[in-house]
Amino acid sequence: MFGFGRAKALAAVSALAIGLTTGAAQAADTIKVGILHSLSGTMAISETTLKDVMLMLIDDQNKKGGLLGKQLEAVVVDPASNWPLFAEKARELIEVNGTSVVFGCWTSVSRKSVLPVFEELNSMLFYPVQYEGEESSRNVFYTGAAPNQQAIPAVDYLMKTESVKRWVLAGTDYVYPRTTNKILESYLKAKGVPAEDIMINYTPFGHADWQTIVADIKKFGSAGKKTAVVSTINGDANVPFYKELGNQGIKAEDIPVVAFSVGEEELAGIDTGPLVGHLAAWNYFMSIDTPENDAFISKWHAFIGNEDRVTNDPMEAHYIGFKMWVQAVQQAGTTDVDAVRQAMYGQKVPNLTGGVAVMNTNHHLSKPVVIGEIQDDGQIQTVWSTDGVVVGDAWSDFIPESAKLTADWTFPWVCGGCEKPMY
Amino acid sequence: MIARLLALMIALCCGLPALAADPDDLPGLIEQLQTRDYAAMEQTVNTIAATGDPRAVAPLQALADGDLYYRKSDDKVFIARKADSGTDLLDPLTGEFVENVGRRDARKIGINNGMRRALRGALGSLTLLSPDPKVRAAAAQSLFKSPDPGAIEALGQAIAAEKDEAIRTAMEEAQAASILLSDSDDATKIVAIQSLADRGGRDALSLLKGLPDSATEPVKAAALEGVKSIEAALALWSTAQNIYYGISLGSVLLMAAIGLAITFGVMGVINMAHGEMVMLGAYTTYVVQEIIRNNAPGMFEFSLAIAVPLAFLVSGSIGVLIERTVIRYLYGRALETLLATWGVSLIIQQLVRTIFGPTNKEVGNPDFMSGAVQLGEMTLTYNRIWIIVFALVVLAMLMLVLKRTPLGLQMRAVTQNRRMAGAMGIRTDRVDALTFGLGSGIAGMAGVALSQIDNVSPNLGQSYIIDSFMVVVFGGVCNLWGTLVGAFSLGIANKFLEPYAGAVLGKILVLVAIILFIQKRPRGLFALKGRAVES
Amino acid sequence: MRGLVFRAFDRGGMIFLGILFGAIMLLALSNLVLPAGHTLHAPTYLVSLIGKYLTYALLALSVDLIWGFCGILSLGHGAFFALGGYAMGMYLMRQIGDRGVYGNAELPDFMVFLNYSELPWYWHGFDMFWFAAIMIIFVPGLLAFIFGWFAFRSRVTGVYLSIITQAMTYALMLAFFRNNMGFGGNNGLTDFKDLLGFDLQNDGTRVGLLFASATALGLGFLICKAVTRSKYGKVITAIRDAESRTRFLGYRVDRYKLAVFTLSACMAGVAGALYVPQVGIINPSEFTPANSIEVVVWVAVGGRGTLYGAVIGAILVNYAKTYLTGALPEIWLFALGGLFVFVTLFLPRGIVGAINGSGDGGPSPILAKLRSWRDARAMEGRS
Amino acid sequence: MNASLNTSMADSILYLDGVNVSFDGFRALNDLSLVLDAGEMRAIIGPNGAGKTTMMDIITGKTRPDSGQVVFEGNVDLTKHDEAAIAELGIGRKFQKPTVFETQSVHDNLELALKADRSVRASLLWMLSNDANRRIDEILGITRLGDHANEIAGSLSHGQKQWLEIGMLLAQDPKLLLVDEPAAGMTDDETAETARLLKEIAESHSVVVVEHDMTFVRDLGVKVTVLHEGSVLAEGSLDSVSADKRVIEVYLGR
Repeated sequence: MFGFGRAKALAAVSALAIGLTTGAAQAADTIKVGILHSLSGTMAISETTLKDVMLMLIDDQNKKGGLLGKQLEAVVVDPASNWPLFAEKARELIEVNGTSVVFGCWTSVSRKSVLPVFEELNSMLFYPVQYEGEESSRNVFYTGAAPNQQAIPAVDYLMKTESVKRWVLAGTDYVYPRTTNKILESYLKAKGVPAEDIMINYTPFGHADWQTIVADIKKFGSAGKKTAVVSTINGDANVPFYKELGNQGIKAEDIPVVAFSVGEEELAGIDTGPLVGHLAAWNYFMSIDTPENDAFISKWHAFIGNEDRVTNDPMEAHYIGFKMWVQAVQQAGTTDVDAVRQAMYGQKVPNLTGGVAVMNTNHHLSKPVVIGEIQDDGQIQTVWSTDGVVVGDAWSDFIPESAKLTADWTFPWVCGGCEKPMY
Repeated sequence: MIARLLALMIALCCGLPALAADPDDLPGLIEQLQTRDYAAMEQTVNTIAATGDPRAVAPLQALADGDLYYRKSDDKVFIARKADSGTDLLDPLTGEFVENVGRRDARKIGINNGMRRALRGALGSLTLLSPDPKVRAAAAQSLFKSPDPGAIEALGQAIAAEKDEAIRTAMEEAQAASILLSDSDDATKIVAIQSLADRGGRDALSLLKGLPDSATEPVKAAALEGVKSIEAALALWSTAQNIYYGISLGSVLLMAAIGLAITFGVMGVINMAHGEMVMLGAYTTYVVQEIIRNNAPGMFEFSLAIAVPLAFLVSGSIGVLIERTVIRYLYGRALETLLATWGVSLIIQQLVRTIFGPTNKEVGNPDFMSGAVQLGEMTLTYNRIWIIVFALVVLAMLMLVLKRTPLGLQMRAVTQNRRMAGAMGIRTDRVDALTFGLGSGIAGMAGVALSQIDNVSPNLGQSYIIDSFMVVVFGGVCNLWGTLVGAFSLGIANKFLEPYAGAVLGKILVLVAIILFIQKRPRGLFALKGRAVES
Repeated sequence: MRGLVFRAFDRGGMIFLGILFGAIMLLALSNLVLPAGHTLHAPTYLVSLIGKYLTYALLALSVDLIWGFCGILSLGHGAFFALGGYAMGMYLMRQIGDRGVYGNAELPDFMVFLNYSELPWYWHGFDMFWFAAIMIIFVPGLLAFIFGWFAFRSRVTGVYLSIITQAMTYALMLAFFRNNMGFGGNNGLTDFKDLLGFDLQNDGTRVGLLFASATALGLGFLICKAVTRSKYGKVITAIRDAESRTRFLGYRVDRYKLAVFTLSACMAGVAGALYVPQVGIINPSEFTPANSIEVVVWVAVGGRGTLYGAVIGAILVNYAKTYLTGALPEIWLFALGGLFVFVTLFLPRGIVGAINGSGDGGPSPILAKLRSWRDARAMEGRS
Repeated sequence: MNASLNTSMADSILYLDGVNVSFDGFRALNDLSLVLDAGEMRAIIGPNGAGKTTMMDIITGKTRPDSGQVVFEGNVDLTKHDEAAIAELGIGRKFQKPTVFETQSVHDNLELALKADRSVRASLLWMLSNDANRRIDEILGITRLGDHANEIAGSLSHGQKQWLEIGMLLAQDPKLLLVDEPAAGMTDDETAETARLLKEIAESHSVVVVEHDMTFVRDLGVKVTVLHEGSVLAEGSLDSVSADKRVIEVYLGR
């Protein structure tokens, strides 16, 4: 009977060993595109969609005849919402699978985790999510919004249109909200808002019981001055937060909440009836009526096979990033990272929301900013937008240490954060 | 209001075309609502409100609800109604059916928050004299929230005509709020302030604190008095509010933990898949609501009542399945059940992710679960109230099952002395399966409740599993009273620490307190003493 | 003392060390000596991957020492691992010096960013490697000592102990997530440059770290071997099997447990410290209870109560994870979950136990399992 | 306080006076008083729930009394010590259900029990000396386990486990032995053999034996204490207590 157990165990071991050798075999006649998004764990909820949209874009490109006469091949891995695993998987994609470019990451920490890998191996990452800025790596293109493309326009809007005088900055306790709030605090103070009219509150990830904090917001809002909440609450915590807001009867007409991490995808999990009028600031809304967007949405629905699926801002970011990369590769005539990088600068792709996105030499995009109000069907309807595009800042002007720094990867700077040019 | 006056002045100076309209031409005014210029739109709304024409209520209400559309072909304004295919367009004033158009042929007239406020005021003043007392009460509420000196006169008329005591008071308060912002004399304002101070509450406080700087000294002094008295009342209520929050958090913990008190507490299975049972319950609610939405939208109010037994069955039968296929081989090896159920939880999570997709699913709150009731200065949200009730009812029913039914008796017999119970003819394996199924089923019912306040995603269960274990261990296993007291004391402790220490530190402190408490009472709050537990 | 040392080098121990260092040596040579295109060239990817596995193996060893031998099931051992990792991370952060983005020689970037005017007191000394090295062992050891002192003295055992270890790591996780703690919050510590002057992105440094991990694992193995084969080891095994009997023999069970628990925490801390420079990041998610549970699963899969079982389990499960997240990204959790269920049901003594048969007098593998269950059925049916 | 008890406290090995314990309202021991002279062997009998095992728990420090005195060797207050300390003072205990270290060898079981420094440090550095080996062999001989020395204790028969446990008690070399139902589950031959062994041990140790088996108690031929509902019902020779009406009523008669 022991023999049986042993045979089983050995069989299991050898099965795994065979797995390794077959995994290593690879074909060389395709261009490999790595997709580094969590498909399990806490971040799967947001990132899986991005994996799907990448598969759609790659599929689409292949139907158009691929790139440089070769087919594109998507290499999907699951970093499982585990940050060190992101680094491991990034290395696997580049070293083992030989990907020419990687599209991936959602959280800042996952990007921070893979950054040294991309820099060491001189590979290329497209990062599609709005983030805190304060970074410009030679090997990363940031296609999401920087704080000056989201937070500042939103606050300006509230000040102007809603005459907001008192501010609650509520966020999840991690670097993106901290940075955004730091920038906003200094911006508001510069605009003459006294310190007692700013309330800053941080909550842990996945915070589920918002009763006390919503009550605090109500209390803060009853000081006779128009009050607004700037929410950098992240991910899962938003649903219970908005449910509590709705149930405690905080109406957008009285205390509007403007969010930077809540898009159509997050709202899909909430009955938005009581939330009508609360705001979101992004570079993209699904409801924006342009031919490009209509085409994108129909393509997405056809690809995913579900008419109810929504589109959101990071999906547009991947769309723009992927198009730019394709154009840059075509221009450079190679997938060589250094050549493609040079070709990326000044690359133009029409936004889904109208206008044209441009890749700047600080690796951030120029994009329009739109502010929208939540509707009862879970869509966000534009109430305000910038006239033209806004240039993404790698370094905020409202943080003294970073205001000095410049990010510019072309001659004579060639630097992600310097006070003077390298050459 | 100042902004609105300012807009009016600017509009007057610049002679915007909107003003050129004849105030008596209601249909013409309605057509002017079709604009992207919110300042102009607001102006039009005010003009419409000033007509006092009750026919204007329907289009304005439609605008506020997002049901006012314009036809793309000729920009004409209609009230839209969803039809089986496309959209029905109705005449904005008469409500008569005009035609059915394709979904993309008519577009919604978008509004913003400023517009919503303006509409609230306009609708308020238009409906003050409505024959329906509910509408009148709502109108008074709206005007209180959007005070407007222009409405003082209308309010005066309404007050004079109002028979209902409560509505009249509300109207008087709304009038007082408007007076504060008007240029009335000081004496009138001070009376208004007193009326607001008597009303109390955060809204009144906000109004008094927001007194314009132009107010005279006596008015300011009166307002300060009012603020003081309201704040004193609020401070008293805040303790009560905190206790309520604590109880409400406790009931969530209780809900999440009761099932575990059976599978872990009674059976000794370290059930790491407990959270997934909760999650399955929440998904059952989602599926029930989806079916209702697609087939019988009228039944939506009953969706939860339908979901509760179904969730019990779904999670319960999956529980039985897990017990039959995995756990029954592991009795007496508590720590190994942890490993196996951990594996099971991974599988269930991924299964749900594969079937339903990784994104959040929308589970709606039926009307009785939405909104809040105001008890003094406490806001009690309905969903929390029902969860408290639900948790207690489930606990009570479970106790009845354990104490009064043959299954409960057999269950206790098997947990106390398996061999003896078997010898007496109890089919222990069946009892085991049913017990595990019962615990899992209750977890599924908890999922229905939690779907009302939290995300419905594959990760739902993970966020409750640790708290559930803490509650059961803190209360003492094998004891449902312990679970009850444990859940509520942890909930209340958490909520009392939160204002001082913040949400994170508060939680850390509670965890540390549990660790220290277990040192004092290694077997929890309500542990059995003596020799029986040693074995 | 000599006895203690000698006991460690039995035949099994020598074979283990031989295989371990042989394999590592081959890997290092193939990575450093062979040219990149060569078929037998080991990519750097593999070097850091194996290095990471070895630190996991050391962590698994530390859990096996207390669980397999002393019956203390810690669901919070990831906390000690993470604390060791943070101590190393703090040293690495200080080594960055003025090469950070804000160019502050004294303060790490995240502190500049969060407006710290000076280094918090607990960050002092971490610019010196020897100090960091002491802290790597001392901090997890101290926490384990304090926690264990309370818990074992109060005779918190079994499931209760497991749950409060889970509470401990959960509380630490929440604490480290707080930006105000001064450990970089959710982003943790990252962007390391060099260790003892060696560039962390250099292949040579990677191989060096691989050797360091192998040495630490080898040492850990020898220490565990020495401890478990001494009379002390017999006492803790006795505690595992019959705690109160041991007490009635006059052994102070709490002290024995405390000693082994602290030792195990120190080992976990060392594992964490070696893990951090190889993966390049330390973040509060290392404290999540799920991580700690996974370590227990590695040990269970490999075979608890046998030291090399823990090592094999850690490497095997992590390899499976690496492989499956790449090869079957959509469904790998089914495979992993299924593996855990399978092992618990059919290989209660783990893979090593299944191969060795009922070495420890423990229950037998699959067939016997099924047979005994069938017999039990039959008996029940008759009665 | 009982005067006669008081006088004998100084030369007693074990002295219990007025001990009360209750669990969740159930009084397990009710004003129990008992004195054991040095070198004495005493048999304790009583029906289930009479408090025999609880009394042992009190003596060995497992349970703390609610009130009452528990004194060892006339001057050591046992209520102030825990199990390990009491064991080190020289009180050994054998459980009702044989409790040996099942995954370790018979030899290791005895080695663990062998009288030695119990500190962590000492156990780490401990090397099996010749003396110790000799003593273990000796005990193996006494308990007739010599052939099984390297077997895993878990594989022993029930009776062998009982003997191993008694052997472990001997290895501990205590001044006072508490033996709970040593003959339970044994064959008649084994029972007689166990009685012989205990008598041999009693020559050099004080012993308290709890037993149900009357034949076995008769074989021991020592003073008997009858417990009932947590207190002493009768004390004396087996014959005299057997004749006691109350004893017959609560125990023997039924």
